[in-house]
Amino acid sequence: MDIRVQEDPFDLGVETSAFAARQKGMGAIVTFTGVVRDLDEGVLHAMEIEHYPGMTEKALQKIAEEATSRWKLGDIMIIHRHGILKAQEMIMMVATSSRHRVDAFQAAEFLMDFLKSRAPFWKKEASGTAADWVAARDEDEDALKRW
Amino acid sequence: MDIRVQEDPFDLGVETSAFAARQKGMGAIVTFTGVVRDLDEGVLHAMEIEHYPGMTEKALQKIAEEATSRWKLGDIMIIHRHGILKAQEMIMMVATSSRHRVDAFQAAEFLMDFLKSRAPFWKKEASGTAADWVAARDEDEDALKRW
Amino acid sequence: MDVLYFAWVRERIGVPKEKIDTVPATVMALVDELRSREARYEAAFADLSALRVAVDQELSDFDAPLDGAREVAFFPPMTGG
Amino acid sequence: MDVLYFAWVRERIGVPKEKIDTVPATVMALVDELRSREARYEAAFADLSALRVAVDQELSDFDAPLDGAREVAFFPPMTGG
Repeated sequence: MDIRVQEDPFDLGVETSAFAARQKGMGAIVTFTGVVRDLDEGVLHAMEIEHYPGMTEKALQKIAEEATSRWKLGDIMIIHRHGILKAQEMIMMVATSSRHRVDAFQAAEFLMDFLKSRAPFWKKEASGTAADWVAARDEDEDALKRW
Repeated sequence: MDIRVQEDPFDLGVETSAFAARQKGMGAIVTFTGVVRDLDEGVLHAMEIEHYPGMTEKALQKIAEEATSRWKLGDIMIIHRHGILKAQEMIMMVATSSRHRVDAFQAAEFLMDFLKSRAPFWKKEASGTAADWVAARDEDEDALKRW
Repeated sequence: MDVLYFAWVRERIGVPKEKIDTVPATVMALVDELRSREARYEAAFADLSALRVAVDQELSDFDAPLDGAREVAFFPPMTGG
Repeated sequence: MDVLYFAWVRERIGVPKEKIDTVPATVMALVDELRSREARYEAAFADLSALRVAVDQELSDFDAPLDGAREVAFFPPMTGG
Protein backbone atom coordinates (compact mmCIF):
# COMPACT_ATOMS: atom_id res chain seq x y z
CA MET A 1 0.00 0.00 0.00
CA ASP A 2 1.43 3.35 -1.05
CA ILE A 3 -0.34 6.50 0.18
CA ARG A 4 1.12 9.94 -0.40
CA VAL A 5 -0.19 13.42 0.44
CA GLN A 6 2.06 15.99 -1.14
CA GLU A 7 2.31 19.52 -2.49
CA ASP A 8 4.62 18.56 -5.37
CA PRO A 9 3.30 17.48 -8.75
CA PHE A 10 3.51 13.79 -9.66
CA ASP A 11 4.11 12.21 -13.03
CA LEU A 12 1.05 10.12 -13.95
CA GLY A 13 2.92 8.01 -16.52
CA VAL A 14 5.88 7.28 -14.26
CA GLU A 15 3.64 6.45 -11.28
CA THR A 16 1.37 4.22 -13.36
CA SER A 17 4.33 2.32 -14.85
CA ALA A 18 5.99 1.92 -11.48
CA PHE A 19 2.77 0.67 -9.88
CA ALA A 20 2.26 -1.87 -12.68
CA ALA A 21 5.86 -3.05 -12.44
CA ARG A 22 5.50 -3.75 -8.71
CA GLN A 23 2.57 -6.17 -9.21
CA LYS A 24 3.04 -9.95 -9.33
CA GLY A 25 0.37 -12.29 -10.66
CA MET A 26 -2.21 -9.52 -11.09
CA GLY A 27 -4.24 -9.55 -14.32
CA ALA A 28 -5.94 -6.18 -13.96
CA ILE A 29 -4.78 -2.68 -13.14
CA VAL A 30 -7.16 0.28 -12.87
CA THR A 31 -6.16 3.91 -12.42
CA PHE A 32 -8.22 7.00 -11.81
CA THR A 33 -6.75 10.47 -12.22
CA GLY A 34 -8.39 13.74 -11.18
CA VAL A 35 -7.44 16.79 -13.21
CA VAL A 36 -8.06 20.53 -12.66
CA ARG A 37 -10.39 21.34 -15.51
CA ASP A 38 -10.85 24.63 -17.25
CA LEU A 39 -14.40 25.58 -16.24
CA ASP A 40 -15.05 27.75 -19.26
CA GLU A 41 -13.19 28.00 -22.48
CA GLY A 42 -10.41 30.50 -22.36
CA VAL A 43 -10.89 31.34 -18.66
CA LEU A 44 -7.77 30.38 -16.79
CA HIS A 45 -8.84 28.18 -13.95
CA ALA A 46 -6.80 27.55 -10.82
CA MET A 47 -7.45 25.56 -7.71
CA GLU A 48 -6.26 25.66 -4.14
CA ILE A 49 -6.55 22.52 -2.09
CA GLU A 50 -6.52 22.74 1.69
CA HIS A 51 -6.19 19.63 3.82
CA TYR A 52 -5.93 18.52 7.44
CA PRO A 53 -2.38 17.26 7.96
CA GLY A 54 -2.40 14.15 10.10
CA MET A 55 -6.05 13.34 9.67
CA THR A 56 -5.73 13.17 5.88
CA GLU A 57 -3.19 10.36 5.96
CA LYS A 58 -5.20 8.44 8.57
CA ALA A 59 -8.44 8.81 6.60
CA LEU A 60 -6.85 7.63 3.35
CA GLN A 61 -5.22 4.69 5.13
CA LYS A 62 -8.58 3.69 6.61
CA ILE A 63 -10.35 3.91 3.23
CA ALA A 64 -7.60 1.83 1.59
CA GLU A 65 -7.81 -0.80 4.34
CA GLU A 66 -11.57 -0.99 3.94
CA ALA A 67 -11.15 -1.56 0.18
CA THR A 68 -8.56 -4.27 0.86
CA SER A 69 -10.99 -6.07 3.16
CA ARG A 70 -13.84 -5.92 0.64
CA TRP A 71 -12.11 -7.03 -2.56
CA LYS A 72 -9.28 -9.36 -3.50
CA LEU A 73 -6.61 -6.83 -4.32
CA GLY A 74 -2.93 -7.07 -5.02
CA ASP A 75 -2.15 -3.46 -4.15
CA ILE A 76 -3.47 0.08 -3.75
CA MET A 77 -1.79 3.39 -4.47
CA ILE A 78 -3.21 6.83 -3.58
CA ILE A 79 -1.48 10.14 -4.33
CA HIS A 80 -3.29 13.39 -3.46
CA ARG A 81 -1.86 16.87 -3.80
CA HIS A 82 -2.61 20.03 -1.83
CA GLY A 83 -1.68 23.68 -2.37
CA ILE A 84 -2.08 25.72 -5.55
CA LEU A 85 -2.77 23.87 -8.79
CA LYS A 86 -3.26 25.28 -12.27
CA ALA A 87 -5.70 24.18 -14.96
CA GLN A 88 -4.76 20.80 -16.50
CA GLU A 89 -2.61 19.85 -13.52
CA MET A 90 -3.19 16.46 -11.92
CA ILE A 91 -4.87 16.71 -8.51
CA MET A 92 -4.68 13.09 -7.47
CA MET A 93 -4.62 9.50 -8.61
CA VAL A 94 -5.56 6.10 -7.30
CA ALA A 95 -4.41 2.75 -8.68
CA THR A 96 -5.63 -0.74 -7.84
CA SER A 97 -4.50 -4.17 -8.96
CA SER A 98 -6.30 -7.48 -8.80
CA ARG A 99 -6.38 -10.86 -10.50
CA HIS A 100 -9.70 -9.97 -12.15
CA ARG A 101 -11.03 -6.75 -13.59
CA VAL A 102 -14.22 -6.51 -11.54
CA ASP A 103 -12.37 -6.27 -8.21
CA ALA A 104 -9.91 -3.70 -9.55
CA PHE A 105 -12.72 -1.52 -10.97
CA GLN A 106 -14.95 -1.80 -7.91
CA ALA A 107 -12.13 -1.02 -5.50
CA ALA A 108 -11.04 2.03 -7.52
CA GLU A 109 -14.61 3.39 -7.57
CA PHE A 110 -15.01 2.73 -3.85
CA LEU A 111 -11.72 4.52 -3.10
CA MET A 112 -12.81 7.52 -5.16
CA ASP A 113 -16.28 7.72 -3.63
CA PHE A 114 -14.94 7.67 -0.07
CA LEU A 115 -11.89 9.80 -0.78
CA LYS A 116 -14.17 12.45 -2.24
CA SER A 117 -16.49 12.76 0.78
CA ARG A 118 -14.56 11.30 3.71
CA ALA A 119 -10.95 12.45 3.35
CA PRO A 120 -10.35 16.01 4.67
CA PHE A 121 -9.60 17.94 1.50
CA TRP A 122 -11.31 21.17 0.48
CA LYS A 123 -11.10 22.73 -2.95
CA LYS A 124 -11.25 26.44 -3.68
CA GLU A 125 -11.71 27.33 -7.33
CA ALA A 126 -10.56 30.54 -8.94
CA SER A 127 -11.77 31.78 -12.30
CA GLY A 128 -10.99 35.33 -13.28
CA THR A 129 -10.93 37.42 -10.09
CA ALA A 130 -13.40 35.35 -8.06
CA ALA A 131 -12.46 32.44 -5.81
CA ASP A 132 -14.93 30.17 -4.07
CA TRP A 133 -14.97 27.02 -2.03
CA VAL A 134 -16.35 24.12 -4.02
CA ALA A 135 -19.65 22.96 -2.55
CA ALA A 136 -20.04 19.28 -1.80
CA ARG A 137 -22.54 17.69 -4.16
CA ASP A 138 -25.47 15.63 -2.89
CA GLU A 139 -24.73 13.01 -5.51
CA ASP A 140 -21.27 12.51 -4.02
CA GLU A 141 -22.77 11.83 -0.60
CA ASP A 142 -25.37 9.58 -2.22
CA ALA A 143 -22.62 7.64 -4.01
CA LEU A 144 -21.48 6.26 -0.64
CA LYS A 145 -24.78 4.46 -0.13
CA ARG A 146 -24.14 1.88 -2.79
CA TRP A 147 -21.21 0.33 -0.89
CA MET B 1 -10.67 8.25 -30.58
CA ASP B 2 -7.50 6.20 -30.79
CA ILE B 3 -7.83 2.46 -31.45
CA ARG B 4 -4.80 0.29 -32.10
CA VAL B 5 -4.45 -3.45 -32.68
CA GLN B 6 -0.79 -4.36 -32.71
CA GLU B 7 1.75 -7.10 -32.13
CA ASP B 8 4.33 -4.76 -30.58
CA PRO B 9 4.43 -4.03 -26.87
CA PHE B 10 3.21 -0.64 -25.68
CA ASP B 11 4.47 1.49 -22.80
CA LEU B 12 1.66 1.91 -20.27
CA GLY B 13 3.21 4.97 -18.64
CA VAL B 14 3.93 6.76 -21.91
CA GLU B 15 0.49 5.98 -23.33
CA THR B 16 -1.30 7.06 -20.14
CA SER B 17 0.65 10.35 -20.00
CA ALA B 18 0.07 11.07 -23.68
CA PHE B 19 -3.65 10.34 -23.38
CA ALA B 20 -3.95 12.65 -20.36
CA ALA B 21 -2.00 15.41 -22.11
CA ARG B 22 -4.39 15.33 -25.08
CA GLN B 23 -7.48 16.05 -22.95
CA LYS B 24 -8.96 19.53 -22.58
CA GLY B 25 -11.41 20.43 -19.83
CA MET B 26 -11.73 16.85 -18.60
CA GLY B 27 -11.69 16.30 -14.83
CA ALA B 28 -11.48 12.51 -14.78
CA ILE B 29 -9.29 9.95 -16.51
CA VAL B 30 -9.70 6.20 -16.02
CA THR B 31 -7.40 3.51 -17.36
CA PHE B 32 -7.67 -0.25 -17.34
CA THR B 33 -4.70 -2.46 -18.15
CA GLY B 34 -4.81 -6.22 -18.72
CA VAL B 35 -1.65 -8.12 -17.82
CA VAL B 36 -0.55 -11.70 -18.51
CA ARG B 37 -0.50 -13.17 -15.04
CA ASP B 38 1.58 -16.01 -13.78
CA LEU B 39 -1.03 -18.68 -13.12
CA ASP B 40 0.95 -20.45 -10.43
CA GLU B 41 3.95 -19.33 -8.52
CA GLY B 42 7.15 -20.17 -10.27
CA VAL B 43 5.46 -21.59 -13.40
CA LEU B 44 6.39 -19.46 -16.35
CA HIS B 45 3.19 -18.50 -18.06
CA ALA B 46 2.95 -17.37 -21.66
CA MET B 47 0.02 -16.40 -23.79
CA GLU B 48 -0.75 -16.38 -27.49
CA ILE B 49 -3.47 -14.08 -28.72
CA GLU B 50 -5.12 -14.74 -32.06
CA HIS B 51 -7.40 -12.17 -33.64
CA TYR B 52 -9.46 -11.59 -36.78
CA PRO B 53 -7.74 -8.80 -38.72
CA GLY B 54 -10.30 -6.42 -40.18
CA MET B 55 -13.17 -7.48 -37.96
CA THR B 56 -11.22 -6.68 -34.77
CA GLU B 57 -10.77 -3.02 -35.65
CA LYS B 58 -14.42 -2.70 -36.72
CA ALA B 59 -15.67 -4.35 -33.53
CA LEU B 60 -13.55 -2.12 -31.29
CA GLN B 61 -14.64 0.97 -33.21
CA LYS B 62 -18.29 -0.01 -32.78
CA ILE B 63 -17.88 -0.63 -29.03
CA ALA B 64 -16.12 2.72 -28.61
CA GLU B 65 -18.86 4.54 -30.55
CA GLU B 66 -21.52 2.90 -28.39
CA ALA B 67 -19.70 4.09 -25.24
CA THR B 68 -19.45 7.61 -26.68
CA SER B 69 -23.19 7.66 -27.29
CA ARG B 70 -24.04 6.46 -23.78
CA TRP B 71 -21.78 8.69 -21.67
CA LYS B 72 -20.41 12.23 -21.89
CA LEU B 73 -16.83 11.45 -22.78
CA GLY B 74 -13.92 13.55 -23.88
CA ASP B 75 -11.99 10.72 -25.49
CA ILE B 76 -11.41 6.98 -25.67
CA MET B 77 -8.21 5.02 -26.30
CA ILE B 78 -7.98 1.27 -26.85
CA ILE B 79 -4.76 -0.64 -27.46
CA HIS B 80 -4.89 -4.44 -27.81
CA ARG B 81 -1.98 -6.70 -28.65
CA HIS B 82 -1.90 -10.03 -30.44
CA GLY B 83 0.80 -12.65 -30.93
CA ILE B 84 3.02 -14.19 -28.25
CA LEU B 85 3.15 -12.50 -24.83
CA LYS B 86 5.12 -13.51 -21.77
CA ALA B 87 4.06 -13.40 -18.12
CA GLN B 88 3.86 -9.83 -16.76
CA GLU B 89 3.53 -8.32 -20.25
CA MET B 90 0.68 -5.90 -20.88
CA ILE B 91 -2.03 -7.41 -23.10
CA MET B 92 -4.16 -4.33 -23.61
CA MET B 93 -5.32 -1.05 -22.16
CA VAL B 94 -8.31 1.25 -22.40
CA ALA B 95 -8.46 4.87 -21.30
CA THR B 96 -11.45 7.16 -20.99
CA SER B 97 -11.79 10.83 -20.08
CA SER B 98 -14.80 12.76 -18.92
CA ARG B 99 -15.72 15.87 -16.95
CA HIS B 100 -16.93 13.69 -14.07
CA ARG B 101 -15.63 10.46 -12.62
CA VAL B 102 -18.82 8.41 -12.93
CA ASP B 103 -18.92 8.67 -16.73
CA ALA B 104 -15.24 7.84 -17.08
CA PHE B 105 -15.55 4.77 -14.82
CA GLN B 106 -18.77 3.51 -16.38
CA ALA B 107 -17.46 3.89 -19.91
CA ALA B 108 -14.21 2.08 -19.08
CA GLU B 109 -16.13 -0.83 -17.53
CA PHE B 110 -18.50 -0.95 -20.48
CA LEU B 111 -15.58 -0.99 -22.94
CA MET B 112 -13.93 -3.83 -21.04
CA ASP B 113 -17.10 -5.92 -20.76
CA PHE B 114 -17.81 -5.68 -24.49
CA LEU B 115 -14.20 -5.92 -25.60
CA LYS B 116 -13.90 -9.16 -23.62
CA SER B 117 -16.86 -10.95 -25.20
CA ARG B 118 -17.56 -9.12 -28.48
CA ALA B 119 -14.17 -8.29 -30.01
CA PRO B 120 -12.64 -11.21 -31.94
CA PHE B 121 -9.63 -12.10 -29.80
CA TRP B 122 -8.82 -15.59 -28.54
CA LYS B 123 -6.29 -16.40 -25.86
CA LYS B 124 -4.23 -19.56 -25.66
CA GLU B 125 -2.41 -20.06 -22.39
CA ALA B 126 0.78 -22.06 -21.96
CA SER B 127 2.07 -23.27 -18.63
CA GLY B 128 4.86 -25.81 -18.60
CA THR B 129 4.42 -28.01 -21.67
CA ALA B 130 0.63 -27.70 -22.03
CA ALA B 131 -1.17 -25.04 -24.05
CA ASP B 132 -4.91 -24.53 -24.10
CA TRP B 133 -7.45 -22.09 -25.44
CA VAL B 134 -8.94 -20.03 -22.66
CA ALA B 135 -12.63 -20.85 -22.22
CA ALA B 136 -15.08 -17.96 -22.19
CA ARG B 137 -16.55 -17.50 -18.74
CA ASP B 138 -20.31 -17.35 -18.17
CA GLU B 139 -19.81 -14.38 -15.87
CA ASP B 140 -18.22 -12.43 -18.74
CA GLU B 141 -21.26 -13.04 -20.92
CA ASP B 142 -23.53 -12.17 -17.97
CA ALA B 143 -21.60 -8.92 -17.45
CA LEU B 144 -23.04 -7.61 -20.74
CA LYS B 145 -26.58 -7.75 -19.37
CA ARG B 146 -26.11 -4.86 -16.98
CA TRP B 147 -25.62 -2.35 -19.81
CA MET C 1 -17.04 -16.98 -50.73
CA ASP C 2 -14.23 -17.12 -48.17
CA VAL C 3 -14.69 -19.23 -45.05
CA LEU C 4 -12.40 -18.41 -42.13
CA TYR C 5 -11.67 -20.35 -38.96
CA PHE C 6 -10.10 -19.10 -35.74
CA ALA C 7 -8.66 -20.55 -32.53
CA TRP C 8 -9.52 -24.24 -31.91
CA VAL C 9 -11.94 -24.29 -34.87
CA ARG C 10 -8.96 -23.46 -37.10
CA GLU C 11 -6.86 -26.11 -35.37
CA ARG C 12 -9.51 -28.82 -35.79
CA ILE C 13 -10.18 -28.04 -39.44
CA GLY C 14 -6.48 -27.57 -40.16
CA VAL C 15 -6.64 -24.42 -42.31
CA PRO C 16 -7.25 -20.77 -41.41
CA LYS C 17 -9.16 -20.00 -44.60
CA GLU C 18 -10.64 -21.65 -47.65
CA LYS C 19 -12.78 -20.73 -50.64
CA ILE C 20 -16.05 -22.44 -51.36
CA ASP C 21 -17.76 -22.25 -54.73
CA THR C 22 -21.34 -23.00 -53.70
CA VAL C 23 -23.61 -20.31 -52.26
CA PRO C 24 -25.57 -21.86 -49.37
CA ALA C 25 -28.78 -20.05 -48.46
CA THR C 26 -27.94 -19.63 -44.78
CA VAL C 27 -25.05 -20.05 -42.34
CA MET C 28 -26.67 -23.31 -41.19
CA ALA C 29 -26.77 -24.59 -44.78
CA LEU C 30 -23.05 -23.82 -45.06
CA VAL C 31 -22.37 -25.68 -41.80
CA ASP C 32 -24.30 -28.71 -43.09
CA GLU C 33 -22.37 -28.64 -46.35
CA LEU C 34 -19.02 -28.49 -44.51
CA ARG C 35 -20.06 -31.21 -42.05
CA SER C 36 -20.82 -33.57 -44.89
CA ARG C 37 -17.29 -33.24 -46.27
CA GLU C 38 -14.91 -34.80 -43.76
CA ALA C 39 -14.61 -35.92 -40.14
CA ARG C 40 -12.52 -32.86 -39.20
CA TYR C 41 -15.42 -30.56 -40.10
CA GLU C 42 -17.83 -32.82 -38.23
CA ALA C 43 -15.50 -32.52 -35.21
CA ALA C 44 -15.24 -28.73 -35.47
CA PHE C 45 -19.00 -28.23 -35.84
CA ALA C 46 -20.08 -30.94 -33.37
CA ASP C 47 -21.47 -28.47 -30.81
CA LEU C 48 -22.82 -25.29 -32.40
CA SER C 49 -23.58 -23.76 -29.00
CA ALA C 50 -19.79 -23.57 -28.52
CA LEU C 51 -19.38 -21.64 -31.78
CA ARG C 52 -19.90 -18.08 -32.94
CA VAL C 53 -20.25 -16.90 -36.52
CA ALA C 54 -19.49 -13.63 -38.29
CA VAL C 55 -20.82 -12.75 -41.75
CA ASP C 56 -18.75 -10.11 -43.51
CA GLN C 57 -17.01 -9.32 -40.23
CA GLU C 58 -20.18 -8.69 -38.24
CA LEU C 59 -21.33 -11.08 -35.50
CA SER C 60 -24.29 -13.01 -36.86
CA ASP C 61 -26.54 -16.04 -36.27
CA PHE C 62 -26.66 -19.54 -37.69
CA ASP C 63 -29.97 -18.82 -39.41
CA ALA C 64 -28.66 -15.67 -41.13
CA PRO C 65 -28.97 -15.61 -44.95
CA LEU C 66 -25.76 -15.65 -46.99
CA ASP C 67 -26.86 -14.02 -50.24
CA GLY C 68 -24.26 -11.44 -51.16
CA ALA C 69 -21.92 -12.49 -48.34
CA ARG C 70 -18.23 -12.45 -49.22
CA GLU C 71 -16.77 -13.79 -45.98
CA VAL C 72 -18.05 -16.12 -43.25
CA ALA C 73 -15.99 -16.86 -40.13
CA PHE C 74 -16.43 -19.51 -37.43
CA PHE C 75 -14.79 -19.30 -34.03
CA PRO C 76 -15.28 -20.02 -30.33
CA PRO C 77 -16.64 -17.36 -27.93
CA MET C 78 -14.17 -14.49 -27.71
CA THR C 79 -11.75 -14.14 -24.83
CA GLY C 80 -10.07 -10.77 -25.28
CA GLY C 81 -9.18 -8.12 -22.77
CA MET D 1 -7.58 21.43 23.86
CA ASP D 2 -6.79 22.56 20.31
CA VAL D 3 -9.64 23.70 18.10
CA LEU D 4 -8.93 23.71 14.36
CA TYR D 5 -10.84 25.31 11.50
CA PHE D 6 -10.58 24.56 7.79
CA ALA D 7 -11.76 26.06 4.49
CA TRP D 8 -14.49 28.72 4.83
CA VAL D 9 -14.89 27.99 8.56
CA ARG D 10 -11.26 29.04 8.99
CA GLU D 11 -11.84 32.12 6.85
CA ARG D 12 -14.91 33.22 8.81
CA ILE D 13 -13.31 32.71 12.20
CA GLY D 14 -10.04 34.22 11.01
CA VAL D 15 -7.59 31.74 12.55
CA PRO D 16 -6.66 28.18 11.60
CA LYS D 17 -6.18 27.01 15.18
CA GLU D 18 -6.65 28.15 18.76
CA LYS D 19 -6.35 26.73 22.24
CA ILE D 20 -9.27 26.72 24.66
CA ASP D 21 -8.84 26.17 28.37
CA THR D 22 -12.29 24.90 29.27
CA VAL D 23 -13.33 21.28 28.72
CA PRO D 24 -16.89 21.25 27.35
CA ALA D 25 -18.78 17.99 27.81
CA THR D 26 -19.67 17.51 24.16
CA VAL D 27 -18.91 18.96 20.73
CA MET D 28 -22.24 20.80 20.91
CA ALA D 29 -21.28 22.37 24.24
CA LEU D 30 -18.03 23.55 22.64
CA VAL D 31 -19.98 25.02 19.72
CA ASP D 32 -22.28 26.88 22.13
CA GLU D 33 -19.31 28.22 24.06
CA LEU D 34 -17.64 29.48 20.86
CA ARG D 35 -20.89 30.96 19.52
CA SER D 36 -21.27 33.03 22.69
CA ARG D 37 -17.89 34.67 22.18
CA GLU D 38 -18.10 36.84 19.03
CA ALA D 39 -20.10 37.42 15.88
CA ARG D 40 -17.50 35.70 13.69
CA TYR D 41 -18.09 32.42 15.56
CA GLU D 42 -21.82 32.91 15.36
CA ALA D 43 -21.39 33.37 11.58
CA ALA D 44 -19.24 30.29 11.21
CA PHE D 45 -21.56 28.07 13.24
CA ALA D 46 -24.85 29.52 11.95
CA ASP D 47 -25.83 26.35 10.05
CA LEU D 48 -24.53 23.19 11.67
CA SER D 49 -25.92 21.03 8.88
CA ALA D 50 -23.28 22.64 6.64
CA LEU D 51 -20.50 21.64 9.05
CA ARG D 52 -18.59 18.49 9.86
CA VAL D 53 -16.57 17.80 12.98
CA ALA D 54 -13.58 15.60 13.75
CA VAL D 55 -12.50 14.66 17.27
CA ASP D 56 -8.85 13.64 17.51
CA GLN D 57 -8.72 13.37 13.72
CA GLU D 58 -11.67 10.98 13.41
CA LEU D 59 -14.97 12.11 11.87
CA SER D 60 -17.47 12.50 14.68
CA ASP D 61 -20.88 13.94 15.63
CA PHE D 62 -22.02 17.08 17.39
CA ASP D 63 -23.28 15.07 20.34
CA ALA D 64 -19.97 13.24 20.81
CA PRO D 65 -18.38 13.57 24.28
CA LEU D 66 -15.09 15.46 24.54
CA ASP D 67 -13.56 13.97 27.67
CA GLY D 68 -9.95 13.16 26.94
CA ALA D 69 -10.07 14.83 23.49
CA ARG D 70 -6.92 16.71 22.52
CA GLU D 71 -8.05 18.13 19.18
CA VAL D 72 -11.41 19.13 17.71
CA ALA D 73 -11.73 20.34 14.11
CA PHE D 74 -14.62 22.04 12.31
CA PHE D 75 -14.92 22.19 8.55
CA PRO D 76 -17.39 22.06 5.64
CA PRO D 77 -18.19 18.77 3.85
CA MET D 78 -15.08 17.47 2.14
CA THR D 79 -14.48 17.96 -1.57
CA GLY D 80 -11.37 15.95 -2.41
CA GLY D 81 -10.62 13.77 -5.39
